[in-house]
Amino acid sequence: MSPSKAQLLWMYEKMVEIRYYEETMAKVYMEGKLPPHIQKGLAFDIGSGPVPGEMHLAAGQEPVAVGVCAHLRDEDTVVGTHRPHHFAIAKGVPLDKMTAEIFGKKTGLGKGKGGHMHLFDPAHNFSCSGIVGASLPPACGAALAAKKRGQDRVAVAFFGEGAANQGAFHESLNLAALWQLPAIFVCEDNHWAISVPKEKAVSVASVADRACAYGMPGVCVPENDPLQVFEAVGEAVARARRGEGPTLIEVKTFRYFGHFQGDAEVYRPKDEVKHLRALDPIPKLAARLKQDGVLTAQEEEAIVARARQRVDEAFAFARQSPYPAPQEALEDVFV
Amino acid sequence: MSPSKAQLLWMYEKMVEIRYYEETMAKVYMEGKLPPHIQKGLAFDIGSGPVPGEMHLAAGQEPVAVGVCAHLRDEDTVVGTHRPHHFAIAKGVPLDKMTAEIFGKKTGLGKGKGGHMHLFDPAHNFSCSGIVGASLPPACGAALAAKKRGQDRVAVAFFGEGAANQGAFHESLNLAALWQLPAIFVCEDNHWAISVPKEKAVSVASVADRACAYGMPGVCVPENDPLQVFEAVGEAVARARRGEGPTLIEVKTFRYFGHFQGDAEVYRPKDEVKHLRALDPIPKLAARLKQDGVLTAQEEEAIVARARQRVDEAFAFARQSPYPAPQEALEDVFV
Amino acid sequence: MAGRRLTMAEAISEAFAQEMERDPNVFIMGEDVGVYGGIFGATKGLIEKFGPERVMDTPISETGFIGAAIGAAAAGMRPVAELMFVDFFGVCMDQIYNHLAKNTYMSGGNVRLPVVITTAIGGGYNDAAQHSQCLYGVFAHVPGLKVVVPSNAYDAKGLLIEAIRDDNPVLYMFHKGIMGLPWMAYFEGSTTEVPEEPYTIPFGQARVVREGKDLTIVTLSQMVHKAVIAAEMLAKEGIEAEILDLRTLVPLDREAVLASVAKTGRLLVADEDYLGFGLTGEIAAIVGEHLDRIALRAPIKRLGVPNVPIPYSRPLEQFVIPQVEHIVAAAKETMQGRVAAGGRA
Amino acid sequence: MAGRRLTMAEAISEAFAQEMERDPNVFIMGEDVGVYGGIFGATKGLIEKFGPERVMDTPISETGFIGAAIGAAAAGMRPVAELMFVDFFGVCMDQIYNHLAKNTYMSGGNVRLPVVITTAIGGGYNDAAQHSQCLYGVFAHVPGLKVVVPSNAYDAKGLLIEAIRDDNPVLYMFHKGIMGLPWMAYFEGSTTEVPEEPYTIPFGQARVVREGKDLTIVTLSQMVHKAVIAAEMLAKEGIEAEILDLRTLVPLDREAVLASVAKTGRLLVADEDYLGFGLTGEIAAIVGEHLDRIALRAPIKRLGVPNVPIPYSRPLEQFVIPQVEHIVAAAKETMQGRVAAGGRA
Ligand SMILES: Cc1ncc(C[n+]2csc(CCOP(=O)(O)OP(=O)(O)O)c2C)c(N)n1
Ligand SMILES: Cc1ncc(C[n+]2csc(CCOP(=O)(O)OP(=O)(O)O)c2C)c(N)n1
Ligand SMILES: [Mg+2]
Ligand SMILES: [Mg+2]
Repeated sequence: MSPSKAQLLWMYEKMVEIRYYEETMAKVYMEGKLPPHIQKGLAFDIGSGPVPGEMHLAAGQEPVAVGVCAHLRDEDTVVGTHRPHHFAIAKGVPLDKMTAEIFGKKTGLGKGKGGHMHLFDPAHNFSCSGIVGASLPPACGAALAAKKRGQDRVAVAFFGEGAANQGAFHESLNLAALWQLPAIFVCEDNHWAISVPKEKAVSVASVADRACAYGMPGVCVPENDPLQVFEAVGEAVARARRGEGPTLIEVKTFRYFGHFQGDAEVYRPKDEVKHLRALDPIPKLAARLKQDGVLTAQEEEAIVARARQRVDEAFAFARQSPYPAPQEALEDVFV
Repeated sequence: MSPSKAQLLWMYEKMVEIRYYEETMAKVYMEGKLPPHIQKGLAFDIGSGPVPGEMHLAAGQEPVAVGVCAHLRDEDTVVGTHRPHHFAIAKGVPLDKMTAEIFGKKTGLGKGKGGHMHLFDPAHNFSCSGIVGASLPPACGAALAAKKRGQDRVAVAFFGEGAANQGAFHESLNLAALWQLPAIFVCEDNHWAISVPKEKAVSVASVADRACAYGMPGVCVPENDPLQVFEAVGEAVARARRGEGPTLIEVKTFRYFGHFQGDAEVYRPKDEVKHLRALDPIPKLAARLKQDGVLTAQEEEAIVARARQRVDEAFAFARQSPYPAPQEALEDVFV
Repeated sequence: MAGRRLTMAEAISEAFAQEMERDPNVFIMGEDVGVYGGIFGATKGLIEKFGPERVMDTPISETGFIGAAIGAAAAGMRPVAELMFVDFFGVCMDQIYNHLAKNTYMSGGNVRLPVVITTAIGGGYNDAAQHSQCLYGVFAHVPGLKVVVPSNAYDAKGLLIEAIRDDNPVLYMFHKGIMGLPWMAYFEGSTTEVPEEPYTIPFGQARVVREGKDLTIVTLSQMVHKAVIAAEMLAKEGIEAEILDLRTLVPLDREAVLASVAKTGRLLVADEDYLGFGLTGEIAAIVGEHLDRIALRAPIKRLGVPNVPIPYSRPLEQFVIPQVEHIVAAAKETMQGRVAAGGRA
Repeated sequence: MAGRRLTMAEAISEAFAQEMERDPNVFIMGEDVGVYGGIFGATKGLIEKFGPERVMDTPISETGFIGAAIGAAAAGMRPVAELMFVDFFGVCMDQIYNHLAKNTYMSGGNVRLPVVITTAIGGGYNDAAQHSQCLYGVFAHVPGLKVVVPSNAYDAKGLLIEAIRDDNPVLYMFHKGIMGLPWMAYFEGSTTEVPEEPYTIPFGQARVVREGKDLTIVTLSQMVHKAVIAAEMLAKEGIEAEILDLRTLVPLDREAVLASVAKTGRLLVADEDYLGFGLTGEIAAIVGEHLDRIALRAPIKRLGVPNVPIPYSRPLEQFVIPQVEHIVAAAKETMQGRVAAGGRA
């Protein structure tokens, strides 16, 4: 399945938007976290600044998010991970409310209660979780609901190669295969689970090799390329919509930043990121689109400007929004 | 690998012993549980009689226990399931203490604190659990200890085909494969997980098919035959002792009784057990041993008599043993 | 049809049937909930009425299917998931407490998860340490779950219908020894008259099972029936116990506890969960926090499983699970207790 | 070398190193415990000293490796397993509470499981609902685990060595905000002098952090440091608070609590775990059970997270986690409290 011109441009634009979002976040995240503003003796304070707490950025992993979400509609479900921004953006979650949530503001998706790892947008059927492996079971549930209701909706669970070793992975794939659910399980193999490399965590070469244990198709996308992802996922989504059951897909991708911001990456070979920068999927896609006559230099400029403007506006919205009042912490436990 | 004559006779004798043990237990279990001794209106009272609580019997599944344990030494570890008697007997757990435990007596393996699903015999490295899937992780741990210490010990985890859908199964097989542990994972496929048949629970035909997800050998033993089990396990144990890592084995077996005693088996086709009785592995083995000249009718009689005597003595021991004093309940939380 | 008596199991399956008829979004998942009818009869007869699409037998994958309930609820359905024994919570607690219980809060109230988890609790029939626990203390401790623990058929039906209609996650815990199963001894007081038509019982309202002026026994679930028997024995000795059946732990009817203890001046909490760091402590603390308006006449007394796993052997199990005679003895002790002088600073 | 000061993280990794040198059976498993040195520095430097066989990075398979710790312990080893955040207990609780905690009991004391599970607890740095909990209430509620919660480097080392040498399962919980990490604000009181040689601190002995006659503040972990600051502020207003650091919840030093409250007549429990059905209730109940020998001068007061998930946003999180000013306010309220008249029946 080849992407239409509109899909190609959409993927490119979303990748640019995600990258700029993550790079902006990386900068904003450091605000207020360094000396002399923090406790004496510290090098960095995770709890300070406008965006406190852990921060997992997905720069480098854009191809996975856009290659999948290009096939999805609002009513399709996506469940993301602790590293959720790229999925959320590609799924159409409003940038302003999402960013406000990450700033802990009242105008955020969860009124500031969820934060960066807990973005919930029921209008776009998006959610995520800070627990590794936790994305898969609820995606099965969304797919089950669609099947019960005779809707041609699908559900996508994203997860890392590290998560493929959690019990939840196994139980979910078995359920989805047994019940022939319209679910697509997309593993982002970025080689690392914090400091633990894939070969110390996954006993087979590709997570897609595990599909055989469930009798479902397993597809390995060998490159961090949105077009390859688009193709593999297109088939899986079509199968799912036709009622032919789930698919497991692994995409070889990579992360440019540390596991979280502030990660000294002692475990990572010195020049790994340098090498990966040369493989950056965004300029690669731009070059290809230009070569194929899909994108002009002028259009490229406009896309980049538009994407950046959206991101800048979202951050401005988040900054300007008010914090919730302290006592609001007591609300929303129950509806 | 063919069993020696001694091994053949041992397997036969243990099967006879297990069968007679389970049949005896089935009878004893019913003592005091039927009207008029119980609460008016009840058909059966699970909490009454000398052996209260749930009772899961393994009659029919003897080939798995003996075919595996024929390869094991005292220092090898076995972790069993909620249906543990056949494993325990085959592993050499003392029958008297085991039976006393099941009667809740002070002389039992656990001073009456554990009961039928919780038999612990450190001298024979035997344990079990009432939680489905829970046998696999500790077996990995025993195998890890052996590997760390350079011992050529192996660890066996038994589990049902129903348990193969628990997260613990997945995590354990991955760990064992990654760390090349001397572990053997033996699935008893008796088709049923209480009332749920395998095809409604396992998304592939054989649990052994799941070995591919871990890069370990998977072997399906197609018949409920101790010799077939012996052969498959022999190779797995030898590999493990040589340091070549784990194996997943599924054995097609069957249970003659209900899931637990008192199970009305509404889910089970009427003549399933009748059909299975015709396939009884014990007379089959006897016939074969006789045909091969390994067993005479006289020896057979002696074996049966010996096995029955051991079982009868164990039950007598259990009956005669004293109950623990109530306040002993407060002891042994910590050593 | 006045006078129709149902066991608690029958009341529960009737509540399910009525709600499933009323709302096509309600469906049930769990191990052996189909043809078997639920190991404790909670789903008996449902698959025959509603078919296997709405009464789904699952593999033994509690994380998988409880997590699936979350996803299906977020998509607008109203799933019921049976965790066969509460003792198995350890294989699926993450989906329950980090997701089901928190997603509503973390979304600022934007996500609704109308999921009911039903589960069997309790011992007394020698099922040992992994099949006899109550554990509601754990679920009441972590925020975001309503926790319902009925003691009889009437309450069981009304509370279950309330649970299914609630837009929040509800953990519904039935004690095996009051279900009225044909294969387990039970307290007959749990089999009651049950109206045929659907009805609801609001959460957070304790029931005064018996009025009394001398001491308050706060309890729930099967222990209510032991307390009733104990109270009758105490009455013969001139001690009038007031019995409160909490019915739900979240929300908790603190006012009912305070009002009763304010009246009697004496508190005995009788519980089948582990004694430490749980329900009995919470009830005692609520009273301790209100000593400005409650004049205690005796030290508070707590009964529960004394912080040991549930032993298998009958004499041991009967010793650690509070019995009628333990309640009687504790109540008498409380009647003889005195609080220390001084203290009015 | 008197005067050597260590952070709590340094004290912990030193304790590990000394015990690993002493006993070849001790080894460590967990996520990122190797080259990374543990996300909170608890295993820093160990892989360099002891190699990857004794400091094992695991896949993200908590059920798998914690279960493996059980099996390795039963085979005679002394494993340490790190659960990165206690919040993740839900994916592996079955192995912890149904097996690790119960096998000794169920075997009548025949199985020894010298396993230490280390885990990070606590919030205050905006890591939201799935990474900020304390949850020791859950682990203290279920029997069979010793539960250790140090508040400073000195205690951390002594209690960890005690834990590793204990033949029983121990859950060792360190608060992230007192580890003295270079990347997280912390209470400096947690960095203390620590002897170089190995030493042990027995379990079940609370520490009197500060003596006082007016009220008793029972607390633990990071909250000890907030209580100390609060006590200094209270002292300026003439209120002398006695502070008890529980140090271990199982075993619990009930006598220390009772002795202190008997002296002061007033109890404030200050905790970072959820308020309901947990530690604060248990401490209050212990006092409530002993009103025959304790003359309370004011109602008991409890501080904890008010039964809501931990919110992300800073003003919200600071509101739900008890802070110094909450302790001060609660202490003052307690000083003004009065118990109801009557009650001496
Ligand atoms: C159950 C659980 N265990 C451990 C963690 C801590 N943790 C957070 S992210 C992470 C690594 C995840 O690796 P992977 O799944 O490959 O995703 P990636 O971070 O590479 O995107 C770990 C161990 C967690 N959040 N949940
Ligand atoms: C985690 C967990 N879930 C459910 C149960 C209840 N249960 C006990 S045995 C059983 C069926 C097990 O089936 P299988 O693994 O095939 O073993 P079999 O009984 O056939 O020997 C179930 C569901 C349990 N004990 N533990
Ligand atoms: Mg990864
Ligand atoms: Mg089976």
